[in-house]
Amino acid sequence: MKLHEYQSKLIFSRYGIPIPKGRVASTAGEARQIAEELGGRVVIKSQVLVGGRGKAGGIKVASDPAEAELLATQILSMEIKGLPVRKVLVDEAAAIDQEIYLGITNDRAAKKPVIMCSAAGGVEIEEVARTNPEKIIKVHVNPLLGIKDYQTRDIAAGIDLPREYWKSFGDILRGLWQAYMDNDATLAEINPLIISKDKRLVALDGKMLIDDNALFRRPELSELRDTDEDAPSEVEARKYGLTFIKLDGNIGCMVNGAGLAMASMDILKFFGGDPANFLDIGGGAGADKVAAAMRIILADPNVKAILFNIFGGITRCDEVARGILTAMAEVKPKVPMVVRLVGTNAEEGRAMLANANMITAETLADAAQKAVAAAKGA
Amino acid sequence: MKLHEYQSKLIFSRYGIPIPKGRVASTAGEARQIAEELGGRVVIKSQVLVGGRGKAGGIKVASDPAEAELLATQILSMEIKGLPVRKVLVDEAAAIDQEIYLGITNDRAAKKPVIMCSAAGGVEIEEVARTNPEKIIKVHVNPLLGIKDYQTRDIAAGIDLPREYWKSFGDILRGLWQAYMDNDATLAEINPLIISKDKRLVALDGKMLIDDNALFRRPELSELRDTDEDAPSEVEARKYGLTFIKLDGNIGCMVNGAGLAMASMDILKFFGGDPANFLDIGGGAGADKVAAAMRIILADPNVKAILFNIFGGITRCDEVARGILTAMAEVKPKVPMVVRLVGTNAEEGRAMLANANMITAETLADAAQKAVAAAKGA
Amino acid sequence: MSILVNKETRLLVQGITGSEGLFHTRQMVAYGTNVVAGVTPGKGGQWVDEKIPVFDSVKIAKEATGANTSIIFVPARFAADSIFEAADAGIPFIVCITEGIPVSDMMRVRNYIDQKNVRLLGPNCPGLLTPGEAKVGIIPGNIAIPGNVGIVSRSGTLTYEVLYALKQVGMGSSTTVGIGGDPVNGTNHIDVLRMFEDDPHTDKIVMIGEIGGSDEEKAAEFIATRMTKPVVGFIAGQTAPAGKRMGHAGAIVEGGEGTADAKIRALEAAGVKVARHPEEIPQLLK
Amino acid sequence: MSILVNKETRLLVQGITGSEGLFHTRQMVAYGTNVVAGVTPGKGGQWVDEKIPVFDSVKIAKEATGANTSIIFVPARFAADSIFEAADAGIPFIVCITEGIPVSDMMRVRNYIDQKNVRLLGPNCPGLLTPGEAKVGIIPGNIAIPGNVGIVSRSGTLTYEVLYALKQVGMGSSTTVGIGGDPVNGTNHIDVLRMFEDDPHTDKIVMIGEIGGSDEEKAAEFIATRMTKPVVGFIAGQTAPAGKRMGHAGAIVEGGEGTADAKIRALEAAGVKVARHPEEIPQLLK
Repeated sequence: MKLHEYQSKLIFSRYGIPIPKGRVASTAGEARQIAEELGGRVVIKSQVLVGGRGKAGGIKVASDPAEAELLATQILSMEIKGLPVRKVLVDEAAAIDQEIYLGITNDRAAKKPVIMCSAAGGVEIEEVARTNPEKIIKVHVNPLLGIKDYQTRDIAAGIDLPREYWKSFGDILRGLWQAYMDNDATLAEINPLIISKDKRLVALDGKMLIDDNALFRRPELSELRDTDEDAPSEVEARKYGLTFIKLDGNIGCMVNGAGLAMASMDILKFFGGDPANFLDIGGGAGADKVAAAMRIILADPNVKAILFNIFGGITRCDEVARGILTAMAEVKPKVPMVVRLVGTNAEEGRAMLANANMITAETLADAAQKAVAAAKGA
Repeated sequence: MKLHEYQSKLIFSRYGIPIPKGRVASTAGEARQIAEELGGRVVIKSQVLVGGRGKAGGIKVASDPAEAELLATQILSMEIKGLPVRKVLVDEAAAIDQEIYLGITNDRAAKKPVIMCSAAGGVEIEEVARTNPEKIIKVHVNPLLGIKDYQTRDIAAGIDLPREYWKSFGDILRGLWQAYMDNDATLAEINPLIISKDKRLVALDGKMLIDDNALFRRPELSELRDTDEDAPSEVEARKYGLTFIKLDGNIGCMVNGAGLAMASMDILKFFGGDPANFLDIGGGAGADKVAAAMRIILADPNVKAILFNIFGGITRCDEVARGILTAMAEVKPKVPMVVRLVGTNAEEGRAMLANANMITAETLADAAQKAVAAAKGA
Repeated sequence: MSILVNKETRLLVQGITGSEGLFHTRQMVAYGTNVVAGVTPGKGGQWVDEKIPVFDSVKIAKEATGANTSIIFVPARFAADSIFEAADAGIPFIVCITEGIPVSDMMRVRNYIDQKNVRLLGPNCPGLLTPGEAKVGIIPGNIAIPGNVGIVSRSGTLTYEVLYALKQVGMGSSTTVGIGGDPVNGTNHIDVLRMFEDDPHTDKIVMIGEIGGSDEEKAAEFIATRMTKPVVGFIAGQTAPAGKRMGHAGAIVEGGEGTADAKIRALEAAGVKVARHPEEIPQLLK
Repeated sequence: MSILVNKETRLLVQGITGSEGLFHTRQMVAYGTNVVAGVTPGKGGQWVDEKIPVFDSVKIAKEATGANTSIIFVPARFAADSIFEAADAGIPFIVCITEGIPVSDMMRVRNYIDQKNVRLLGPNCPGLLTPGEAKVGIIPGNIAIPGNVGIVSRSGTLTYEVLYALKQVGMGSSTTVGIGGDPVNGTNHIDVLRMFEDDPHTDKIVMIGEIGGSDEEKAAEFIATRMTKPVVGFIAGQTAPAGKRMGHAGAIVEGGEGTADAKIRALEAAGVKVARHPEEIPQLLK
């Protein structure tokens, strides 16, 4: 789960990390009022869950409240990478001496969180990672020990941070670590962490990703989820515990298991087709879940055919067939459907679908080829 | 540092451990008032930092407020093992079905905290430890991991706790663990943890010891220290960073280093003497500290002679000599003093004391024998 | 004939009285797996199907039954505790089926058990199957026959697909191992490849990977430098969208690794024949 | 000629610019110890006495100077961090002089470094001395001469007393090791006894213990079963008051162990000659 910049920075500030004065606004009027309260120059920052806001014109500096209102009006009417801007953060503008990158994420190979830091922060950090990886310090933290003070010093020394900032940098890094651990984050990032002209370290931007699997023990974080920015079909899918990702093709896919779902999409492509979605109904899905999945697929007007590939294990093919029949009765789909059932209770499932006017297949290659043909013929 | 029962239980309750309703009182009137508020039968418990309060008559049950006042009057006028009772805890009386022992301490051999638990709790637990140690479950906790839920269940199963209490027991044990860790305790103990007649687990008594070395990061705990109950000389010694324990003999000892201090006491005994105290001035003690140590020794009227045994290392013998001279000028001691200085700047120290009318010695055995003779001669 | 599990396996089921645990215990018993004990805290003393004793803790169960392998079916929020319990009780091989365990839990688990002589398979995996000997997990037993092909896979149902395709042409498996798709898990491709290389009853190997991480790239290097047996590979996710990268940090940590193309290139460079779809695998094994 | 430290020791001093660190660094240098580096965070680039470079971190210091031993003089609240730093930087032998470290810090330290190939001596110890070769710690150099007696002790100044008594009769020490008196420390009696047993230049051993814990009892068992060289013992604290027991729990954990009498009995049963006071030790060694 992604958090907005303003949400991330609010969490950071609770861990003692200095952030600019500012607040979030939903209207240009609010933005003006916040600018008045702050006085002086402010930055108006679109709050959308994608990168590249600056380049897209979603971050602007205003010199007075009137300009703040004007810019907020503009930004609140933008779409960035397809996402409408519904909120802006109005922060006091900072005078920047240096931009540092500071982030924590999980290194799956090392099985440990890793702290990354570079004196060359700001928007160019990905370029630095590509071209000058040695300019990025990486320090792993043993999750059983937590961060050690000496590690904060090693990092400060590693980026040649002037010594007057070491203490403050250590406090910020310890705070970021604690925010990362306490919130089951998979990413906690400050970019840039600035040295201001008045000699302070300030987190100018913030980003957090939260482990969805840990939300059961972080109910206060679940409430921060911004569903506005997900496709409605993905929100609907999540409600039923389905993993659904919308794509641009025209063959809807319903598969059990993420690996098999990807392999099914791959084979469609291999035979010249184009998948309309990734959809994993998971293990042991019942008829309800299957029906919901089918409704979600059919809600996409691009879909010209559907491929069902179910390899019964925990999942029972007869349950899947029951779900398909339920959904068909309700939605009355007009697109051709190719179904392949193998494994647990496949016979029963096939028998149930015998009269449903579906195209059946024995092998995955056969099913894929039939689905591609059906989509083209339709 | 020892905490009182009422202080320990207050900490426990902050970690979700159920304790009886009740409050601490300094006067019999307050005790009566608390009894009135609680209604019903109450227990009046003397708050002194020694064991065996019950056997000494320091714990009594009152059936009404009037009796509570009477008993509080009695208990507040008691001395238990030499310690005056200055406070009583007035708790609602519990109806007890079973008494369980539950404690956490450090196992120095295992280098880990150890949880101990027995179905045979209450005052007899030490007897159980001696005679039926197998009735006490011991489970070590890895300090890098913390307590695991399965360990709480293993312990509950190990003492044959009825299953209806497992969840509540797990919560209590996790709370006790957290209280232990968060407060740098070296002991956190509930004895008894009762199963009440109305089927609840309640911590009827509580005890905590705090690691003195960790008080720098637990300032709120330092404030709980009850100096009323230490010998005034020990309080005075702590102020100067000296380790002092009063004993019953008549030869005062001032030594640098705990091991050497004990060895010096041992050798006095070996030659027929009797040490009046243990006193370690530590490493690198300056003249001030030495002077304070000497005043503390001389404040004991039993002292008939003093043995100074200083092996200079970090400690400089000339600094010690300066401290002795300062204190002598001030206190004008009338008892004979035997001094042995060896190691760093011993020559300078001896020269400074040459005119101080002290008995000097070369070896430890010589010094001890002279001190014993001096104490007997006096 | 196999790696990790066989006729000598004495299996303990953690979470045996839950609905998933019970269902799959029965499947495993029906397959012939020697399930010696179950654990459900608070239900010690009960019996499953009048055959399998249930205990309150792994420690007691192990002492009573000599279990040497454990399989975990408990819900995600309790799963890490169950792994710790099995590891601390001295179970040398632990299979965790549970999916949805927080990654921070798994990092603590890995950093702890790496100090011990314990192998963990999973979590979020289908377990493993030595056809004709033991089924420890949820791989349907009837889709596989004994044979000389070792299979290691990050995926569940995709693995079934491969087993099924092999069976159609009469090919069987020595052992099939599902390592699971979680970012932090107990056993990776290389661990299993090494065991297959050393197993006299495995002659050929199928390795099934997915996009994400760098496990397959490392496996490719291992195959190139250490393995003598032929390996056929398949990577799922060629058409998957680039996905939600973990901010700048993800890009920095994972670098260019993790795409299907990169994995396929690495495997092919290591001499692995890479199938274009799962049903091509049997002919590549010939 | 010695154990643990000798002419090959390349010593790094953590906390070199503090008053204690600086004082003892000079003493060690004066004795002839090869002090190659110091560490004080934030003071990297400075020099001590124009001879010893100061670095910001142990890692950098080790890379720059090849230090193979570290000694820690930092204040108690920072000491655990310094031990972690040295261990993580790969220093194989760490001596911690600092006293007053919270026991919970030391438990974390021990449970961590036990997984690594690191030996810790101390904390709250005087360090060690190989007369004529290296002084790593605060034992006064002038009270000891080279010889064939290995000394291991939980005490500081009491050890000096013994060294001094030996010197009076012309006896010298191969190495003298102060293990420190804290309840949780890095190296115990047995560890050092084993090294002396294996050291060709140590012929006799003096072991100095104290009341508390069960280290000496375990050492007695080790001496009885594994050692061929003669051991003379001394236990301080025969007249110490029973002391403030740690509630019921302390009694349960430590049982009957820990008294001076119990330790002396155990040692005598193991064939150790136990001195009645420190100055008896030289004649028992003859």
